[in-house]
Amino acid sequence: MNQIPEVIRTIPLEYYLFFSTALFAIGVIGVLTRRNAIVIFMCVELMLNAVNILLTALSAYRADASAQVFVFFIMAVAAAEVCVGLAIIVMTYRNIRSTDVQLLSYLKW
Amino acid sequence: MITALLLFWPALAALLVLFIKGTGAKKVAFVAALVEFALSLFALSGFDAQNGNTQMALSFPWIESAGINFSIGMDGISVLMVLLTTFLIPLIILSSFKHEYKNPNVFYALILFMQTGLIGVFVAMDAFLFYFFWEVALIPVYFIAAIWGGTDRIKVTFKFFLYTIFGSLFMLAAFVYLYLQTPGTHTSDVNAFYQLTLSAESQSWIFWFLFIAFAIKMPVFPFHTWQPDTYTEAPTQATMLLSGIMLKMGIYGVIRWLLPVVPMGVSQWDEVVLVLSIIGIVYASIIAIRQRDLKRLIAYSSIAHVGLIAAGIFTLNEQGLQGGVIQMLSHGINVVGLFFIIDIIFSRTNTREITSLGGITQNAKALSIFFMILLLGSVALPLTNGFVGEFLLLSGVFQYNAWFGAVAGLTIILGAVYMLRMFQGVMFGTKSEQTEAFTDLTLNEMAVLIPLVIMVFWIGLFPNTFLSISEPAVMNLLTIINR
Amino acid sequence: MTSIILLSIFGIANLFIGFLKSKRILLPLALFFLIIVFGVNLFSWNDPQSYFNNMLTIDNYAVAFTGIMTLTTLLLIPFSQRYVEERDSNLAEYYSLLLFSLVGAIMMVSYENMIMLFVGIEILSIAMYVLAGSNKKSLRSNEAALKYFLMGAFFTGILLFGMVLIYGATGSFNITEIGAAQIATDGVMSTMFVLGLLMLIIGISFKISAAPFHFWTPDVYDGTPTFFTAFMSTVVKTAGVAAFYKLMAAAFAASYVTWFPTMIAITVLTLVVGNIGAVIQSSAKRMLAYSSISHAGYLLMSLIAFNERSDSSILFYSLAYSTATVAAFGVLKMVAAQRGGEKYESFNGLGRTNPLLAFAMTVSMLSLAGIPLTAGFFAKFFVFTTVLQDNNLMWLVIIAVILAAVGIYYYFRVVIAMYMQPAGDYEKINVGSFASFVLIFITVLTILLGIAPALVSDIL
Amino acid sequence: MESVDLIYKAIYILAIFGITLLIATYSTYFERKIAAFIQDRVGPNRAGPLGLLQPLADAGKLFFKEDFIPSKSNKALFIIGPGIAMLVAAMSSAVIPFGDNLIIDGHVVFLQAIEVNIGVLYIFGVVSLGVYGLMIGGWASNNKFSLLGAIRAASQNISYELAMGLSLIAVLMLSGSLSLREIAAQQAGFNWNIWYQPLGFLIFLVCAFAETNRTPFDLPESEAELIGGYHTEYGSMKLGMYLFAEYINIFVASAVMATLYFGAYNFPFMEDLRAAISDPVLANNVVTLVGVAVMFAKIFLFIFFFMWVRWTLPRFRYDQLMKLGWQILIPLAILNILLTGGGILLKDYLF
Amino acid sequence: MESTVEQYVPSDYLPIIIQFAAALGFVIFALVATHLLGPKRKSEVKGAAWESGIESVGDARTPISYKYFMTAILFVLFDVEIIFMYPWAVNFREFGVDGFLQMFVFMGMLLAGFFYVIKKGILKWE
Repeated sequence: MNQIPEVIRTIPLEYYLFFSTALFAIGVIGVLTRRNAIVIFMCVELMLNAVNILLTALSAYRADASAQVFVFFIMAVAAAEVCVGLAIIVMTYRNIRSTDVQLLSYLKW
Repeated sequence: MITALLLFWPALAALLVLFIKGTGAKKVAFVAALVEFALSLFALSGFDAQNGNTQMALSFPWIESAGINFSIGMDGISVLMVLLTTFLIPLIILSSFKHEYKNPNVFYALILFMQTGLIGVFVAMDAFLFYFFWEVALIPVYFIAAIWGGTDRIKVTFKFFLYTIFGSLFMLAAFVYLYLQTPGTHTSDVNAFYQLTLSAESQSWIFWFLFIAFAIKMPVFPFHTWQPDTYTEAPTQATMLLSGIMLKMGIYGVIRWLLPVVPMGVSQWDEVVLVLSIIGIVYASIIAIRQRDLKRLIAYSSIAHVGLIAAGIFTLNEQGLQGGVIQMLSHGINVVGLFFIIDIIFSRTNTREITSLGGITQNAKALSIFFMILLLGSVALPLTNGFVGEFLLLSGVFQYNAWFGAVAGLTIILGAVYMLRMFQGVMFGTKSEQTEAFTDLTLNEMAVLIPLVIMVFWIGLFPNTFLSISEPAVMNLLTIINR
Repeated sequence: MTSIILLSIFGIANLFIGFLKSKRILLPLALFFLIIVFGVNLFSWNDPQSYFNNMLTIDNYAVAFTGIMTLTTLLLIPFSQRYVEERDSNLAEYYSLLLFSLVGAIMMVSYENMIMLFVGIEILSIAMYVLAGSNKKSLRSNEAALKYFLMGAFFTGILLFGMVLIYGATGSFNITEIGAAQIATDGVMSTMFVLGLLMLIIGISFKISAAPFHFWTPDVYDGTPTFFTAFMSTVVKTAGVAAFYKLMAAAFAASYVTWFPTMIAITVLTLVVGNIGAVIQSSAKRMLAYSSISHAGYLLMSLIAFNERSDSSILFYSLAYSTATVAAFGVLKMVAAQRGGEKYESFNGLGRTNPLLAFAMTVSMLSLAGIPLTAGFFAKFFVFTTVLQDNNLMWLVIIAVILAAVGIYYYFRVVIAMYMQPAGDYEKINVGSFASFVLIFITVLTILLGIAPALVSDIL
Repeated sequence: MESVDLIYKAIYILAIFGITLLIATYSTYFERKIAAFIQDRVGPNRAGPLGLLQPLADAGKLFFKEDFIPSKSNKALFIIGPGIAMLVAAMSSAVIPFGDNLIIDGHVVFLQAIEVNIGVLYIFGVVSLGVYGLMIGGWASNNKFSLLGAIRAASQNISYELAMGLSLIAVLMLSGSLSLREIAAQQAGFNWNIWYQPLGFLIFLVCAFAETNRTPFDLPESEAELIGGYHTEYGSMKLGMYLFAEYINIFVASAVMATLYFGAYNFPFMEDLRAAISDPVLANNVVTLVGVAVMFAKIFLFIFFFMWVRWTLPRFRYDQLMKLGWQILIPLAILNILLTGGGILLKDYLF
Repeated sequence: MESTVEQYVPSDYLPIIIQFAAALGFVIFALVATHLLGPKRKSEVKGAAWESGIESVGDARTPISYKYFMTAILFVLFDVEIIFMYPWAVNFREFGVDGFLQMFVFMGMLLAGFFYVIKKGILKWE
């Protein structure tokens, strides 16, 4: 089990950093520009996974398990979030028959 | 200890009154106010008039970590103000007996509760305590005015409330700043404030912060716009509270918390204040002449009188200050009396328009006499209370600057003009439709007016009874100011 | 720690008790649970302990805020009486979710490691997402839940990325170690660190609805069933600010200069947006939403003052704000339920029909407006004193003072409606016995703290 | 990795891939033969001797059928669906060790496409992707039966995946590793996991049936209710790929069961055989090859079992199916974990 | 099993790409081949959805029973929790009794949730 960090370390940390930042940015842009609730939600998940990737890389580079533990926490929390989020989206869908967030304007922004 | 009793008795009584249903509330409130008056007399009997320092003091930690103490006490000025309060409140309650207000228990509880606030303002010897009571006094009167007031009450009283709160928030900011300037673990004690030596610059802006708060309350000329409307729309009792006592809070605040705390700031800006005050005097007098509504007229006259008091105390000499103190008492008595008489007229004729009144003298001799006396007191006829105060104030202003004095002197002339015009319009002439069946004073109304008239003459004839009480304290203050 | 465990167990137990036929027991039981937790929590006073390899620290700071949040929930729960009466089938779940989110809130005030902060925030938020949408049939509630959820998840992502960048720069999630790492580098900070710090600030600012990350607040608060809005605007906010302060104090004290400009901009903006926004609202509920933004601004003021008084002033402010807000929302809920609407007009003549409700509402409005004799005054007072410890911030206080005066305007609209407008054909509102008791309690507490603030302000 | 090794690996992978396809193809033949046997019929017997060429004929037929796409469907997804199903099925065999190492020309070649230390997770991950194939296909068809079939398939798959995952945990507790090769190696000789994990195996077996949508869990494609389930609208090779994927999944599931519970390539008296041959390289290679044979024997056995069950047991009702998955298997699996944990601890404590 | 432990480098994962390529190649080949080989005749009736010969009404993209969503949501939760047990199971012997008890608590919570869900009737399909 100790070899995987070495594999990770064969690639410079900056690469991971740029990669996950790019992924994160894609997620952010997606959230800000898309209208479909599910797509927005998937973009959020993308952001979380960008974080996970970076954490894993950092964990390998620092030889510190706490970052990996954090990944676990993030996954668990993300799962819970998925559940609640999907439930909310389904509930909304049943009422307005759409997942377009722009249709929801009963409350003004 | 007696100070604390004075302070808390009305609040306790208010709680008691709150639970009394029906008309019993007013009686209990009246008795409670009388007890309070007795207490204040008792306090006065124990007061050492020769001593200019704080007496009957009580102090215990309030917010220990911040060095804020619950410290109360009275010097010569405070004790007079407390006396004025305790004297007027029973009369104000008594004056309301003929009215049937909705929820009387709440109404009287609020009045008594406000008394605690008022007395608290006058006895507080800690800046934050002062601020605390300052606001405590405001809330009940706001509710009294806004719930039991006239048709336009909501907007008007709200304006009044916002105005005063807005001003006092500045005062709070200034206090906080001063508090943080005190050495060591900070304290907000009044004497600690007196000992502060601040730079001229900071004194200058603190002056304005404090002055705005007090000026709105008084009110001094450009900050007065809330006042006539509020006085007009509020129920008479609230108007009496506002004009008779609450207005004095502002003046008292200047004397206690502005002049000695930032003397350099005062010396920098006192001309401006004097000019404002004098403009206010003239302006309010002229407006008053044009008023047709009795309440509004008295309201504007009140602005004029207060302008003179403000001018007097900012001259920073003994005459000015002493005159200010004595005029506070006089004005309180006169204005309460006048408002009460207007209330009497209004309750019988249902109008306050001078033009629709007239010829009341024919039906109500006693009323005319009382009205005349109070009115003359108000226009500062010699031998009445108004004369003593205005004379001292004017001489103070003259000492400061003769030109200012000359203009300020107009107040007496203009005051005589509008007051007498009013008297003439209301009391003489032909009877109008409304005054046709005017009845004279009832016993109850007499009971209110007689003490007031007695006081008019007492102050007018023996002003030294009161001046001697405040003199050491005023001298004391002057030494602090000129430190 | 015991309180976290107990709350979790109680929450789960509550779910199962919900299967009982009679729902009557749920409300007293929830109260009972919270009272136990409140009591147990106090035992940790002056007994700092570290748990889970230093992931959580229960110190006086944590205990005090736990106490406030538990108390707030305790006071809030009786307002759910209506749900009891309507035999809402999800009553047990509501209580359990509240208990669970309280667990999250406690974690947020006692964390020692950013992992725990994240977990706490999420436990709190996820429960709130559900509760925001708890009125399944109402489109407003749906929309509130969806918005809250999407925005919440989005900002959670940002928060997380911030944490990771901080970790990348300092090599630790432990807030004390992060603080030490900056001192070790003499305050020289990498771009990564600064970026991470910024993202952290943005993430938490969202949670406490500080401008410019407040835009979700009015909508979500408005759409969420009032009972839960009250929880959101009290416990969630308190936990958020407490966590924020703890984070800044323990981890980023050394980089004060770096974050101060950002924070002060956020604070001023929050104050302005909250107060001005509240003025133009026609619905009392939306007004309360904006007011909660403005109060976040005051809380942030004492945070950015960043001196030894900040924690007690945040504590006192949270308590004063929470209790008053609970009462305000509680009354609003009852009024809206009976009179159908959350406009100011719904309050018309309440002083006549329901003196108790009106009085409690008045006191809480006064408290929120910061008028003396109520706890709110001293709350603002302590905030201002704290801020003015540093002379350079006088201008901030002046802005805050002016805006506080603006605040009086909109709070008094409610008071005016209650006392000075005729009741029309509105009838007396039925107030449950628990709710009346709570309203009296809050009123007394607010006034008591308005007279003797030292009871709370001096404990930290 | 050296290029020679890589070439060996590539050859091996292609070989396994070919074998997989072959087995999948011939599974259809055996399926029919076994059905015929059980039902006392002859079964396919026209194409080639004993009908042995029947699967090839079938495959050819599928290729030459019209490549039909319904007009209302979502075209791209309609094509992608079976593609994913097939792709995923073909990927899943990568971590299964079909044998120990062969020594060829001094190079040690493990008979396993790739050794990763998370082999179990890999299988899990890849297999659960398969549900996308069904779901996308069913949804893209825009046919109510397809959709219902797809949803049933999806919820059935995910439901049984839970129990499957839980039952695996007990094995992992025993092995202390996620690497399939290590798990296989630990069961050297006759030390198979089945002896320690009878309950776990049973759960896994049931779940394997459900995961592959086999009778008695073939509700997603039950002809009587849903015509053909998610592949109602499919024809030609796209249908073929769904069927192929299913048979490959059966093959992989059998291989996994053999690896996890039945000692993979291990067989009794393995060491005796090794000791009997003097040349260590030869001995190693012989043992490995026998092992591979044994492995495939086990796999065939399981495949036979799959077919046997199909013609023996009736189909579940959907509610029964879900109830079995959630309310019986999951608690049972947790119980199994606790028993295993307790057992291990007790053993460590006693000895 | 020391012999299997070797230095891992990224190229160790190449075989998986080979396998992927092989599988993908087959899929694409099959799809293209069947596309090219088969006849093509279009007609409206043939293009319609086949629903047991009955005229198909409306779109198939209709909402379906919420129970499927519930199952999916529950799966997400439980699956993640189960995945959490994997590292624990692998290191079971190291953790010993303490770890066992901790997992016991964890499973207790999980089961509590599980039974709650069952009692709520989410998994009732009758």
